[in-house]
Amino acid sequence: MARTYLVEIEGAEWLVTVDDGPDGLRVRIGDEPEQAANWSLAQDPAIYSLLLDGQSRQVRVVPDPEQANTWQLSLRGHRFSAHVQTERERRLSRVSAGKQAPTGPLTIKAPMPGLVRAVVVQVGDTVQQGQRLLLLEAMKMENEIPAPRAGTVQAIQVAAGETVDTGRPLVILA
Amino acid sequence: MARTYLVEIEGAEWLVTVDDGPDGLRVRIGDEPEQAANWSLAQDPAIYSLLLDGQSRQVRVVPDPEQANTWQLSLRGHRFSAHVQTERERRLSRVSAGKQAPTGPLTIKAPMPGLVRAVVVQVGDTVQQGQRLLLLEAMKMENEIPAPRAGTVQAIQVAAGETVDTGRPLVILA
Amino acid sequence: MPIRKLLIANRGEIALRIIRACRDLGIGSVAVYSAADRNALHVRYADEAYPIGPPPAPESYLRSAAILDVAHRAGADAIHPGYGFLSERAEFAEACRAAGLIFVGPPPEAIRLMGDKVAARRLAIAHDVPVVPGTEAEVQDATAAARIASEIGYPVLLKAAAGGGGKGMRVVRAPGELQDAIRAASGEATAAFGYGGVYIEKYLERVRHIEIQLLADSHGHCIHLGERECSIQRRHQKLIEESPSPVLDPATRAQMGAVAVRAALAAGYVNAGTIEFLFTPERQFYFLEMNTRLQVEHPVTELVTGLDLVQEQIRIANGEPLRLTQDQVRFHGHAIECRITAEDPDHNFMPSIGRIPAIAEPSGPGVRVDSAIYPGAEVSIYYDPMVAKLICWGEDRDQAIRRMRRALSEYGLAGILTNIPYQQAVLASPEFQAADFDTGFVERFGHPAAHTDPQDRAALQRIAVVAAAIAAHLDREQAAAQSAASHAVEGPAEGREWRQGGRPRSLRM
Amino acid sequence: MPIRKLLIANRGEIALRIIRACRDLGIGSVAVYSAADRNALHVRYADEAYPIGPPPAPESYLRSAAILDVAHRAGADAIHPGYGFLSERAEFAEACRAAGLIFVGPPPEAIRLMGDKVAARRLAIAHDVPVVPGTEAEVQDATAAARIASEIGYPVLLKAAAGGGGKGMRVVRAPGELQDAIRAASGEATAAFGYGGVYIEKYLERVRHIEIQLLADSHGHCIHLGERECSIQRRHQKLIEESPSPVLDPATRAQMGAVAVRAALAAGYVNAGTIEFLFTPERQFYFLEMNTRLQVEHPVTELVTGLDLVQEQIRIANGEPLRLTQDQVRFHGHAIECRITAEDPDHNFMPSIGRIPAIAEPSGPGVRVDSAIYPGAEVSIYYDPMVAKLICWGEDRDQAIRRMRRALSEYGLAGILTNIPYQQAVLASPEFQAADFDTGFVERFGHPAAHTDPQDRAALQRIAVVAAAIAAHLDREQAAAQSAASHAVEGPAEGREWRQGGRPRSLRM
Repeated sequence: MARTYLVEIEGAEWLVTVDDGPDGLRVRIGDEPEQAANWSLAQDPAIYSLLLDGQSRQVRVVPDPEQANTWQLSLRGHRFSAHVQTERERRLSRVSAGKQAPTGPLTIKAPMPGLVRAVVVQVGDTVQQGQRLLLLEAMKMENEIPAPRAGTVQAIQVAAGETVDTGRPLVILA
Repeated sequence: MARTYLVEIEGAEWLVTVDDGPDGLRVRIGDEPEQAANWSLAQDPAIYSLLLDGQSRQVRVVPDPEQANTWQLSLRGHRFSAHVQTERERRLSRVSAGKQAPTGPLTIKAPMPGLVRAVVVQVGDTVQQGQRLLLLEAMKMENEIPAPRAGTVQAIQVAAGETVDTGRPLVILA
Repeated sequence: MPIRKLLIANRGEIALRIIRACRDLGIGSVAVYSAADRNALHVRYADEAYPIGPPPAPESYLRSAAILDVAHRAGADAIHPGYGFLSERAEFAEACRAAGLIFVGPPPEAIRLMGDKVAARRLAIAHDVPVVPGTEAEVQDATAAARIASEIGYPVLLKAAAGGGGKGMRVVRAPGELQDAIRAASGEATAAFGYGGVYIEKYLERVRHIEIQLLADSHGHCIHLGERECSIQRRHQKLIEESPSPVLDPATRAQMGAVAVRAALAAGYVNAGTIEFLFTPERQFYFLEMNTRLQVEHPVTELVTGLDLVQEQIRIANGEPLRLTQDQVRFHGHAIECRITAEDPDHNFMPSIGRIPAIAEPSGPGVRVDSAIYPGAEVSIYYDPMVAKLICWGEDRDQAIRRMRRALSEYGLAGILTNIPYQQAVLASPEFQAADFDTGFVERFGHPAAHTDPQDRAALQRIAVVAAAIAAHLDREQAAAQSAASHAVEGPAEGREWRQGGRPRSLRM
Repeated sequence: MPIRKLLIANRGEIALRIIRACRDLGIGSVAVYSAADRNALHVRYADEAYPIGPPPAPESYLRSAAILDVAHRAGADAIHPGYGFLSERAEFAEACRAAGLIFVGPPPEAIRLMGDKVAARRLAIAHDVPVVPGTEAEVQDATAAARIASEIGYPVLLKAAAGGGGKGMRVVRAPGELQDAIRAASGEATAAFGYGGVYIEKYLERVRHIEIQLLADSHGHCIHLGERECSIQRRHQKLIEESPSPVLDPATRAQMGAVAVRAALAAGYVNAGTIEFLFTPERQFYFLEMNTRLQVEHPVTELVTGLDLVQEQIRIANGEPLRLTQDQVRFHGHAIECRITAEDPDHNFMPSIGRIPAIAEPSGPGVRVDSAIYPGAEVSIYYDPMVAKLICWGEDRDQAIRRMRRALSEYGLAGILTNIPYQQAVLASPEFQAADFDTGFVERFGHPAAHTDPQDRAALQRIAVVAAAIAAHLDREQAAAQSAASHAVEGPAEGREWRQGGRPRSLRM
């Protein structure tokens, strides 16, 4: 059956209709002409071959392990994250999202196991987006952990010299 | 626990004791000194790395799909088929084998799908081991299907021009 | 106008090879595929891909109308036929021309002339190119064939008037075999080339197969890129090729090259082509035939000359003059190719079909792999059993052989049987290493097991014994643990399902 | 007595590279492995393999006593250290000598001399080798360092007295940054080399990094194999290397080669080594340091010279004289190497660890892959993020670049992020294509996304939009079908288990 999806990708939103008819998939982007799509799981794991009106693309598609309705795609070495919902799902998710606090403190977690070499902010500091918070050593290199957004340092949960595992909370921004 | 196996390979029989102790596997061939074995599934599917007193060998091991207690091994491009049983299993299987007819007519089946180009024997013919029975075309080449043992042609179940699938009975030898 | 978008009318490694050349040149690539090849690498790596029919080649890769229709729809301006399939069909080259498409290959007239083995022989004779004694016409019936064969003297060779690559060829050693052989050769020729005509030549004994690679542009220039020695053949299918030939000296090379260039120019030949010669123990060479297409074994020439033959083909098709003069062609080192086929060398090279769940390709210094296999690929009955080509370069023949033996030892293809153990046995043999061979080598060589060092074999057997015992042991341990667990938790049902016929499913393919 | 069995005191691609050379030479190979590497290719491809400890390098690959013990037990007669780990530790070379083992590398005296950057500078100066202005001694304290830096003039460069490869290096542009930089550099040096001493040099702007590959035998002969241009570096870690350098003319090459040979002979150097130079816009060159080991980027030299450097190393270690004179060294075409690292170029090259469930390696004409990745391999935090090297050869730089871009586009590594998109952006840039770069290139280059053609990016985005919509659609269809089936047959339980959080399990990794 045909369904229309809202696809959000890199801040832009696209309306895509997918029709799973007897002659194969047909896809329409916005009000452009419909295109024939041939979609095939070419190779495990999750490597698909897409022929879109003959244009051949190989794309790896996996569901985001942390966000529902979100797909991670890689395509000729470029990576995309796409959020896909039908109109109806969007309305439902907005209703349920309305019940939750829209923003709040942000916990910055260790992106990899490593050794904390230095914490370069203090509780109460105001930081800009991208400003470095601490240095984490892994694979013999020091890696800067930056603030994903501007804010105030509410808590620091590790100290220099500590070894941390992936996902360990490092700093909480208010 | 330690168990001793009778391993039949290329007509020779070996006695191998495998001991799955706290320090890892130990293996003894016949009355040779025991050797330390390190066995690891290195890569799917079924590619194992064996370190036998340090000697490194990569070996693919899969169970024979048609014969119980039989393993197909490939090792540096060489292939082996090994029948492995404990003494007790061997005694049991001999008892049950005794109940069946030891020999009988042999059905030669198509080893691959293809087109029968010609049947070169007739019912009643006496054939030698290795003598060609028919020509099967696949991958654009004619392949000779030989007699696996000497015998008399009891029945021919295909005709030239027929297309056959893998496993289709072709000729029955008495 | 130069080619901007090229349709590749082929599949497998050669389609991928041509797509790579397109990408290197900044040209768009259009693949075509049969239903068996939907997930093939040539489909995934091309810029565009279109279906052309069901798996059997006559219903897909040989359907020139469907292929021309794709070229039209995709806006391709040229077609590369690869080798096999439509590559040596003059009508296809003509149809391309009629459709306003550039055919990356010789003109149809040259294909027709050299593809007609009888006409090619006449041309060779007319231009002082030495030829093997034989008929100049196709055999008309069994009686005539028997008379001709007797005149020439047995052994004789039956050859398809159309096509090459060993299909439709038969050696006949005695009059009694002649009739059957004509039937088989003609049948194979009909299946492979759509035309069953055969002719008869003297079968020369202990000859080597040495061929000269040519490049000819559309401005009347033609050069040769040296030779390839292709004597290691089974049923006229090449198994191992190398360049340079271990037996050619520079003077003979120059002489054979000059003869080949003369024949090509006489034929009005343009683009890459190969002239095959038989080379006798007396160091005489005879024109065998011309292959009017890219050869399977072209990479060995690429590795010793540094040229990219597919790129040169495209430049020639664009009307560009050759970039090199004969004097500028330089040779470096030695290259060998082993064709990797899905065939069981222990059982008379019976085709081995199936799914390839895992691959380990060799790599490292001096190793090139031209392959279109991927994990999960299916080797089917529909196409040629050659699944990959392994090409090794060394500063000399010895290093090239050593690298090839190393690379073959690294090559892992699960799920199918291959000729790799056979290739290993050949490379390990003193005859091959001394380059003491001819086209009868494979027939004489026999079973690879006979050539394996008994000590090596015994050592491998010991390892197999231990591995089998360990696998069986862990199987029993695992089964016991599983059985105990399933009894404890939910009864024997799960255990029974999990174990079938005494083996854990986890070990199954 | 020639080497018959060689222990490789390393892991990853270089261990595999050395094992391949052993096999090509008919020498036995002995691998060592940490617990993290039990299933690694170097363990599986070697003739023998022995465990040497837990994953962290100080507990395994840096434990020289454990490695010497394995050499003794296995009956190895030589040790190749590869690069990194123990390769430039004079004490290890000494310990090998003391144990009666051949160390495939320079004598410990030469390692010690050239490894002490300060002593190496003195040697260079004494032999009229031009050097960068700077200290000849390690910095003793912060005050002394500040004084020296002011004398030389900012910017200055801090360098580890031991080791190389960019570890323990820092550019300091202003006095206020000096103290932090010394702490960081010294800390990194201690971690990497076990010694924290640093020294100060003038930091030259807009310089290129050009290095000369040397081969010296134990009979007093030394030749060079031309240069490698390694200016594309990030934090002093090379990313792209090529040979020849696009800016060297034959006269400068000969001059730099002669200087490098002179320095090596003065140091009593034997075996393969590399002298790194800085090359200024004014075409002056300065001795930077000597790497007393095989370099990561040695394959580009192999592809343009046709020599196998590891085989040459082993021959030299056997005491054989060099097989070539300087005049016999020939260069063919152009080679480029891209180091493939498990790093996220979109997020400041943060290391990316994880399991690699599937790999598609590039192949075809002109492509060499030196890698030790296999399906199922884990990239861990314990070792260098470089997981593979992709090396492409072309008849000229343009063809080598085109082939590299094609090969990078074919390279698929699932499960981890890599620097491949970054490498693609660099290769696509007009600056790289015009060879208009210096060692500051990467710092100025910025985010790869900024260099992607917006039209290309938009086209890719459209494909991603369609692919995501199709994946979501089929997910819902499959879920609906599954739910219907499970309701019909056995109630909703199975459907719930199968679908978790709105996604079918079949799509999970």
